[in-house]
Amino acid sequence: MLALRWIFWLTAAVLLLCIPLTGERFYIYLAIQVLVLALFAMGFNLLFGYTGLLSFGHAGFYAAGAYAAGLLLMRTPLSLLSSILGGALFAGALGAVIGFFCVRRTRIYFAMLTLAFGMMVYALAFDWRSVTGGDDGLIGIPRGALWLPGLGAVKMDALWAYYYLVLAITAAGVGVIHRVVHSPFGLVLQGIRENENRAAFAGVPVRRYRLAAFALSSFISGLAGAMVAPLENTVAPTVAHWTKSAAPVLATLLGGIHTFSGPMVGALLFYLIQEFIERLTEYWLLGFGLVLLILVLGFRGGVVGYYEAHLRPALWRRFS
Amino acid sequence: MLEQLFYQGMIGLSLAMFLWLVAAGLTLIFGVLGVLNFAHGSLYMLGAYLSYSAVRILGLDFWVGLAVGPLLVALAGGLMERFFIRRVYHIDEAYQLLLTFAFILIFADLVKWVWGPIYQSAPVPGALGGAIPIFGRPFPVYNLFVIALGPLVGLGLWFLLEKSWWGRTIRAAAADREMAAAIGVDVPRLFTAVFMFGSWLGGVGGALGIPIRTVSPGMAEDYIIQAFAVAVIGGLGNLKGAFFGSILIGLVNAYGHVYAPVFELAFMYILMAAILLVRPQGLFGTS
Amino acid sequence: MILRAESINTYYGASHVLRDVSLAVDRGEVVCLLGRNGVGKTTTLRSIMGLTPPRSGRIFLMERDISGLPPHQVARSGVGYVPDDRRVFPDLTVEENLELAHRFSGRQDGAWTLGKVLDLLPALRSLSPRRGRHLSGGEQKMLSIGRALMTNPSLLLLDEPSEGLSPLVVKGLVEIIRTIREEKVTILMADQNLKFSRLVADRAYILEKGAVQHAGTLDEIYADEEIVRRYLAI
Amino acid sequence: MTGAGHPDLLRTEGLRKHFGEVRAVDGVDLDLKEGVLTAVIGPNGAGKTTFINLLSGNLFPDAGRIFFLGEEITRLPVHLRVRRGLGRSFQITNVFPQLTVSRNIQLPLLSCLGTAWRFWKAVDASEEIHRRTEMILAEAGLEEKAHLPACILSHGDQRLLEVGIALAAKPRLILLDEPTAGMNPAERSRILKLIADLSAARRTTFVLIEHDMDVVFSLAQQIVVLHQGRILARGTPSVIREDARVRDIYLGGEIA
Repeated sequence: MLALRWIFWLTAAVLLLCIPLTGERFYIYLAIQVLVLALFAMGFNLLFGYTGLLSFGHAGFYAAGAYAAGLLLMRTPLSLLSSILGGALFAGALGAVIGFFCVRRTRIYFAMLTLAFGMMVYALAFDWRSVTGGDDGLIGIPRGALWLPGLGAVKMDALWAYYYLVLAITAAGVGVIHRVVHSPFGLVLQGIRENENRAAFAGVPVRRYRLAAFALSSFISGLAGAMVAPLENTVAPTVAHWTKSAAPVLATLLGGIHTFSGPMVGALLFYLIQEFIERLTEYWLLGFGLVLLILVLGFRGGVVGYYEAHLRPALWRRFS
Repeated sequence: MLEQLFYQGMIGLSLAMFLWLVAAGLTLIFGVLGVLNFAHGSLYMLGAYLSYSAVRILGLDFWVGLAVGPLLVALAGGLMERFFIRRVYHIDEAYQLLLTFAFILIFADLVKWVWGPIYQSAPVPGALGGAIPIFGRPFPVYNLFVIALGPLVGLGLWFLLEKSWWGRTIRAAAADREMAAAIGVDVPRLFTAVFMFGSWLGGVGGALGIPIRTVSPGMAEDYIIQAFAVAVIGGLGNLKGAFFGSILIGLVNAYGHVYAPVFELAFMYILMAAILLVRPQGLFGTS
Repeated sequence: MILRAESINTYYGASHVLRDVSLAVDRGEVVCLLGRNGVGKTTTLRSIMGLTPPRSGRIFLMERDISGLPPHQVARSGVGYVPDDRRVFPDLTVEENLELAHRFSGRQDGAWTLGKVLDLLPALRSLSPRRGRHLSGGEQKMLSIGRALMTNPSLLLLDEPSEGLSPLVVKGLVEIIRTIREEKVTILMADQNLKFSRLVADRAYILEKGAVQHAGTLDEIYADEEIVRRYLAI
Repeated sequence: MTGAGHPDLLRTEGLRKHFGEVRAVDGVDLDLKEGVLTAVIGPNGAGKTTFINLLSGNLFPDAGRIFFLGEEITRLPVHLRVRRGLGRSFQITNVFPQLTVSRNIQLPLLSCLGTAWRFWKAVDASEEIHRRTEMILAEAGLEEKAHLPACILSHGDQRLLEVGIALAAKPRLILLDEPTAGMNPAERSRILKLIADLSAARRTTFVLIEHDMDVVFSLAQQIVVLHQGRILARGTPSVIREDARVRDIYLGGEIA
């Protein structure tokens, strides 16, 4: 059984490393999109799947990371990697401040509160022209070069080069989340999700843990956003709009909220479905709506959840 | 200066009354069924498009369109409740929110598919055309009509809920579903009816807007957030709160537009967050 | 036989609350479920009402199988329900609480009308414009009983009628239950107050750990020291 | 009923909690010694559950004070009471349903060892946690089920697990709210044995709320009878059994 898991991860790693070999800009670009959404959804799911809090304002942190990274690249001499990290740290700090307020509420009130704060970020991005460029957004963000010890400045102009950077950062981000959710801290978060009252009776200061999860989740979401600024060379306020917050929600539900790899698998499916539907019709939102309906009504565990509950036991029986 | 203030106030009030019509249905449905319907803005949009079609495409009279569109919206709402939302009453609220969110996506594309992505509008009905001067500036008669209609709808709702047996049944079932069932109320059917009625209200809001507000596929996304802000500020499930919350948000938007354009958008969300933090029961709710 | 329950088993989640409970109530009787807290009395009544449907077993009302019916249909078939925690509609006035029940029962041609209920429960008469949430506990209890009567039930389920009432009010309650009985309403009640039950009920089932342990007349039970100590006293 | 442990394990002074006109708890003065297993009984509406909620911190009193190990805890939040050694179980089963049985136990262990904030180590890395989890699972008789998610356990096993969770927080005192509710006889005797063994080994002091008199009289060293929010009687089981007032309230004395 363990072997099966390793085969999966190894195959995924090899495939991911090989994508630039296709030489197709389209595939590389799509792969970057998938990776960014995967990381965004992983960050989101730290809060939703692991802590039990549905945020409808995570686009705010994604955008905060993107704007901050963009501004650092445009206005400071910081290198590419430092700017991306800086963007993520800014989003994390913002998350700590906003989270301080949001974790005072739970359930639907939490969802509404995150929605309000997320839209505040949007409003600020839209209206604070002198810093954010208003509705045009930041334009002309340089991608810069990557400083590597021993190698010096590595040019990132080629899309494939930037792809490997995104892949490395995403892998690192996912690695961090993996360690965190399997740590005592992660166990406590799951306990809070399962039964808040019981967790308090296990000696857990519930609110403080929720805040920590919120900040970390914002940091990861910001990291995902920060990678987009140098990719697109521009950031517009729409990345902060609440409808953007729906993307990680959909990806997570598609893949499975109570599984570790669910959001990543979901991010891949998200773009595959979108590509597939777009070839048939321009109305891909309709397709997503129907998929979401089916997921909520019948498959709340998502694809990975379904695999773990039904397919894996079947495979296990077959091969043992 | 004072004239400007008053004129913007009137603009704000007419904004507010549209908001109130959306928020009223949202609030009623949440108050009785306990479901926060993310797709309520889409029902508002659907009301606008259906009435627009009745007027522009079928060539019906504006008032006939106003009657027909919302009725079809009510039907759509009824189907939504009967076949989908009913199945998630017993599960986590997060999934209720997500289920209704699915309908935003579906309605958004359906509308684009049927009516196309471009902006639409319909002519102001003859009797309400033109403008009358207010402090020397022309103010559309239709907006005055809307300003007058909002409180009337509020009064009607109050009467329906407080004074009719249907309203009493709703209040009883909202407070205690089990005991309502135990005296013979068919609660599932009642809930479908309430959902339809709430949807109808949203549809009326949309239909009323077609002469003066652009009808576009993006309107659902904007309206639902404003309606959420209104509902939260008034206290989720509180109709009286939603009425005054609408006025507050309408005025904030109208004055913000003129006096503090930098914060115009943000102010509504700041208000919403502040209420959720300080008075989650809303301005008019009792804890 | 107005009510017959045949080995019903009811669960709350994984918790097995009723174990093969069977009981029968004849027309015109007052039957009591006795037992300490938490033995399954309330769950038995809720199971009959369809509020917590049993996972197995059958329930017959006047020889008609009502197991699996939704509660509003059970109510319309002639079962009135007075919960232990009263649960009057807080937002409605006393009169509205009563009228509402009358409208939905589908049995408006029965003997109970607003006037008659207010005659039986005179304390409610002067309170009739007051909202349910502003009544005292005892007043709410009376209203809850009145509300159930307004559905013109053939069978009245009364959960813990004497709980939390002052001795004086309990004495009044004895009279009320006797009057209801004279109006040919059959009553199945749950109570843990043996002395009160003895004044109003003919027979009793004693429950313990979710199962019927003993059945008999109240006088017989009252006289049996061993049973009283084992199931009712401490 | 002589207790050798802390003489002032838990003490309440004039504890009061009203809900509107309902006087759920109406001036309770109680002191409990370490090592004495106490049962709190009383007819419906006597205020037992409110009383336990006040002790555990789920509710705060309107008036009165609570002391635990000599320290005032009247308004202390739940998790800090737990850290000081005051645990509880619930009337309705209350576990972490999707987590495995051993994770259910590990969570309070980590939390009370103060290592739960470690976010860079695997849960399984600590030998001590592992050892203590095994020990508690063995006590609760759940070793075989350690790797199953809690939600698929039988009702009785879930209740045992709940006691296990409470034990993992190393409590000096555990409040048990109807530990045997909804159990079949075999499950009942297992949980009673667990409570009796732990109590005898002086690992922890139990206070239980229970309706089942078999349970009360087979376990309790002291019985407190609540009635209408007040303590009506208090004493050894044999004293309580003979108390005429207690017998009266259970059978409905006021109406005779």
